[in-house]
Amino acid sequence: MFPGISLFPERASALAADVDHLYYFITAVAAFFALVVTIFVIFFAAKYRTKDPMAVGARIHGSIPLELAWSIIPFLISIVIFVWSASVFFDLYRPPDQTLEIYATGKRWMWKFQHLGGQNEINELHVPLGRPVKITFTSEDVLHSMFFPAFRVKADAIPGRYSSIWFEANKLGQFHLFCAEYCGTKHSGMVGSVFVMEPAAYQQWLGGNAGGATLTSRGERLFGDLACNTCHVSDGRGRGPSLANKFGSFEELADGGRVTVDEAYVRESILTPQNKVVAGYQPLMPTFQGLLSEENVMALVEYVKSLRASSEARAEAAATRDATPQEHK
Amino acid sequence: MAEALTAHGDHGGPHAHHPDLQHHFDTLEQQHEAATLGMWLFLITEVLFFGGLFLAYMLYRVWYPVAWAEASRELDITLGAFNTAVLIGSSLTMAMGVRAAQTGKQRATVVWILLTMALGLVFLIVKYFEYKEKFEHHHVPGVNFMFEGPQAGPAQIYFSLYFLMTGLHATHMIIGFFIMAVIAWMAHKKRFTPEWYTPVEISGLYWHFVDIVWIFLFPLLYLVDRAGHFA
Amino acid sequence: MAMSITQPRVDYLNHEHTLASWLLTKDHKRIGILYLLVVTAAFFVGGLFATLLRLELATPAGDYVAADTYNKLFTMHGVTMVFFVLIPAVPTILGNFVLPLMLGAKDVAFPKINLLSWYIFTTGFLFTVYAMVSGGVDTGWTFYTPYSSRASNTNVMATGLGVFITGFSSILTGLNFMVTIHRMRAPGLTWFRLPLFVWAIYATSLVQILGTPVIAITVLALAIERFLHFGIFDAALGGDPVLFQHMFWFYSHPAVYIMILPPMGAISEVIATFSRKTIFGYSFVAFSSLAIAIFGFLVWAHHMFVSGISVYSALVFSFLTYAVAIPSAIKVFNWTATLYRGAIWLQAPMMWALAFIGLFLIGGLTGIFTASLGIDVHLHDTYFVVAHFHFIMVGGAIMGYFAGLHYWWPKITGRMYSDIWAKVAAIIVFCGFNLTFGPQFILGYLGMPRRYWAYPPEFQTLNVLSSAGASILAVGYILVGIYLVASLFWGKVAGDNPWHATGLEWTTQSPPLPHNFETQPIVTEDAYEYAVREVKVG
Amino acid sequence: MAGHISPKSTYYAIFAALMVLTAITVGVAFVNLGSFNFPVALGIAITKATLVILFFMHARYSSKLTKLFVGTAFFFLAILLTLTMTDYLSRGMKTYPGGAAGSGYGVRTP
Repeated sequence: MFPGISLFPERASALAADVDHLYYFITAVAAFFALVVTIFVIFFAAKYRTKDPMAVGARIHGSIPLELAWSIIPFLISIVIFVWSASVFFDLYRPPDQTLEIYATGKRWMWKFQHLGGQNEINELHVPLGRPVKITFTSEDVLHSMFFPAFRVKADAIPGRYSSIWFEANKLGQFHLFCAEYCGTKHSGMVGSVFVMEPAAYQQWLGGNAGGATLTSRGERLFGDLACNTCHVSDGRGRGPSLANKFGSFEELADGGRVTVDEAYVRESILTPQNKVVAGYQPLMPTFQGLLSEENVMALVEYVKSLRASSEARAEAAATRDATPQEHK
Repeated sequence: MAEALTAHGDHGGPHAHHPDLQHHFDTLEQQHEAATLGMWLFLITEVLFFGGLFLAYMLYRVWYPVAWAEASRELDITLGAFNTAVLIGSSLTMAMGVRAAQTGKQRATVVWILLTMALGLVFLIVKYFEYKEKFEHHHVPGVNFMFEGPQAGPAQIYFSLYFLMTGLHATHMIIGFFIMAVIAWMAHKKRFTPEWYTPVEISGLYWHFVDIVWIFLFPLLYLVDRAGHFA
Repeated sequence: MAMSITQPRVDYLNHEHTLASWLLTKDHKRIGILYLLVVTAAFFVGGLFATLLRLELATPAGDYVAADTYNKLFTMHGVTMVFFVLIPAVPTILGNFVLPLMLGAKDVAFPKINLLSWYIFTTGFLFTVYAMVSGGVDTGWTFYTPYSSRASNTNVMATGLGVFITGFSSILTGLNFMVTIHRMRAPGLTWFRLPLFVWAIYATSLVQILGTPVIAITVLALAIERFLHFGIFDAALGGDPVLFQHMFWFYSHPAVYIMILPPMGAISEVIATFSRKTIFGYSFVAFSSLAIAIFGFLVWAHHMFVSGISVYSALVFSFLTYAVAIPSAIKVFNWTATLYRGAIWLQAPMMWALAFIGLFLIGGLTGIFTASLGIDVHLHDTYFVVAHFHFIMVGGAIMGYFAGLHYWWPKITGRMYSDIWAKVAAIIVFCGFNLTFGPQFILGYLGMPRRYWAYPPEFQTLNVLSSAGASILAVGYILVGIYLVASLFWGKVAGDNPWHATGLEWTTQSPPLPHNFETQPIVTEDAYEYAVREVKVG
Repeated sequence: MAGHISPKSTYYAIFAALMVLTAITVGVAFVNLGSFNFPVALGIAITKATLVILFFMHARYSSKLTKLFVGTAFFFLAILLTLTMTDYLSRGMKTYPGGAAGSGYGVRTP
């Protein structure tokens, strides 16, 4: 209402409306109880006020039905709020299957975004309107937290693990990006903005900012440079399991457990391979901890994901490249 | 803790007929129950104090069973078992010491307490050798930690917990050792009577607690997967 | 105004005057006053930090203090207020003073340990003040790893040691009070005749005993990880930084119940006394204290909904958090019901108590927002959370502490403060408080993160309102200090029972005898029996 | 006024039992029970601890209040361990095939 004061945050994502409706409901419930108690307190204090210190109140010890009433009713209301909140929470943390993948790393006092096309951005993020976007990110040093108030989403960036948030922007414009977990001197400087653009303008932006190779090709080059393909042969005869068409499927582990092959498992298998060895294989793989920056690990993850796309095409492309002898490090 | 209870009731209230009854208590019975209750409450805090480390232990054992198996095999099981026997023995001598104080046998109390101190010392000496062996093998977490094989990271967590848990336990042993010395000295001075032996009982409770902590530490740290299931 | 003070009677204040009689006292009443001095000092130190914070936040740009200094300021504000004001305030000052009197006992169970607790507390406080003076600490009062163990180069170890030491003072006080309540009640004083303040202190002691050791081991593990590079929380070795948060919040959430339960007990006393009637639903209010203490240990991870815990465990903790909110709601409803058909005597303590109900109500209800999973994703680590816990801690705990202080001040000092000024101060603090933390709810939903040295310009207006409120709040607190100290010199003699209240502490003289009671009191009736017997005028 | 005085034989019997249990726990450790080694070792340790608490620490002959306190200690320790493990054991569980990150211990997923 007032030009200078914004009293309510902008609503720029599909889920923001759900969060706001839940917020209105809880505000209504809280306001109701606050008013009821305040009115009773003021009314009783005024009505039964006395100046005579020797006056004595009525002899009332309590009433079980009343106590039960104001225990059970608030609990039932709480259950309603809990269930509704849980459903909104699940929607916030459950990305649809087809999302635009973006990788990010938080490190002391900046966010670095990596688009699949190889574009890199610092503290700025360009996203298309109307498409679900999933950001998979981690931290390279201390805890951070990626927070988009306009999309009502937030998740901590924890070193050693991937976190992810997703949103579907439904409003054009520029919105805030904050770091919400205290991370030191310039914690308040680790901010930026997200630009929601028309899909056409977004494509045009992608074209204009094409960095070097796409993430997948960078991953493929790393896959070759680090001689991963000597063990991870695509037809499965190597010492390591074939990675073709592995992403998203279930993997049986040597110790009998089972795990979904997702970004987290691929990352963990690169950095600490001995923890979850695939059934039927020996823990021969050396650790790449400290040899690879988070960005390169993400490139490799993206490459492993791309193997899923068309394993046949990938296999024969790899075959042709193997045919032409290239010097492997 | 103990010194609060050993002091005399310095100024006798109107009804303080017994020298050991403190002014703000009505009967010796009330004072004894208050003291033991206070000690049990203190032991609750100790249970939760060690509980934090047991939480970390449980989590990382579930996350890194192979590392736990390999690292646990570095420990010398005979020394561990011997130490457990020593500590259970010291628990026995402590219980006998409390019993002697209850029945008013001053000399026997002193002997049993001294035996408990001796066994405690044996435990600490064995611990010293175990720690020395860890330093030699560079198994002490920190900058020059060395552990061959891929499990070096989680193994360092194992040894961090090993030193935290056994170090904390050893510190409690040392504190217990000095408390025993005070109790032995007081028993030698014939301070205790069948009506008033609370400090001995309190120290006994503390010592038994320290023994219980080791009863858990021994299997959790030394006996992880000796049968080679994981590694 | 100055009346001739005729006080020939011997009491715990005038029977000894040497410094040693204070520093080596074993009298629970004197130890309570010793705590009053240290906690009041800590309160003004913490308040000073708060003032500097609000001055910085009046402008969007970081132009009052440097970023590092700001980070140290909010950290030290948090550490000082949490560990040295909110946790000790009511139990160690009012509890120490009033608990033995309420039980009809001569002293607490372990007087020497009571004095030892005060020395441990003061040592911990001096240690933390040393850490502040010699460079401060900038990790936030939560000390989250890996920032605190790897990245911060400030006095994390010294502050951690100060907190570690002070923790033992809290443990020993809790232990002392529990044994006192179990073993040293007057004849006839059964559990259901105990004043509700004693129930609240008992529940608090339970939480102190069960929770404090866990933060002791957490701070110890952090110090060793930082000093010797052990690896428990180190992600590079495969450790989990979130494990620190689990261990920290296992204590720190029950700690907020340590902070709120004793003031709730004081409020139950004040409401019953100044409504001149027994509390509504005595056993429900008593058991709700215990329920809060026990359930309080099941909910800690609602501080961690977005910090990477699994989605399913977030469900469990969110549900349990709603369960723990119910006993607090029961208390508020019972206090309101107590006012019904009472004879409300609006003296100063009652004004503070009614202000407490108003503020704690809003604090409790905003807890429903932060407990809700869907909303907390947006609200976590924003100013909404800051406003919520200040409403509970400052609106609740500090207001409750002041209500209790105003209620028992005549018993502690034998003097009466100016009732007018006390009511004015209550109103100033109430208004200043709402102006300070009300706007922060709006800022929170707007998305302004916590611990920000500089913030986007569109948040400025609300922040200026908040800073203005903070100055009014400061005036209110200073006013309280002025007229209470003034009452020591010019206050009129209060008499033994100025409020004509029930309870054993009002049956003895004000200020009480060194050994509390001439003859051992025998209890023959329930706690707040105003309607039955005509109260003996002091 | 003195608390309960147990006969010497009780103490020696408990001591013997503890030594036997120690021997058992060491022996069982070398038998490959797969993932049951941990619970068995823990069970034996809990038995030994209970023996020490009941007989050496006289909990058995103490007031009901003391027994309540002992129970409280282990109850809240159990809360700390179990509720925290609900987080770590369910981190591996994905709410959906796509999967938010969470590298927890791989558990049989739906």
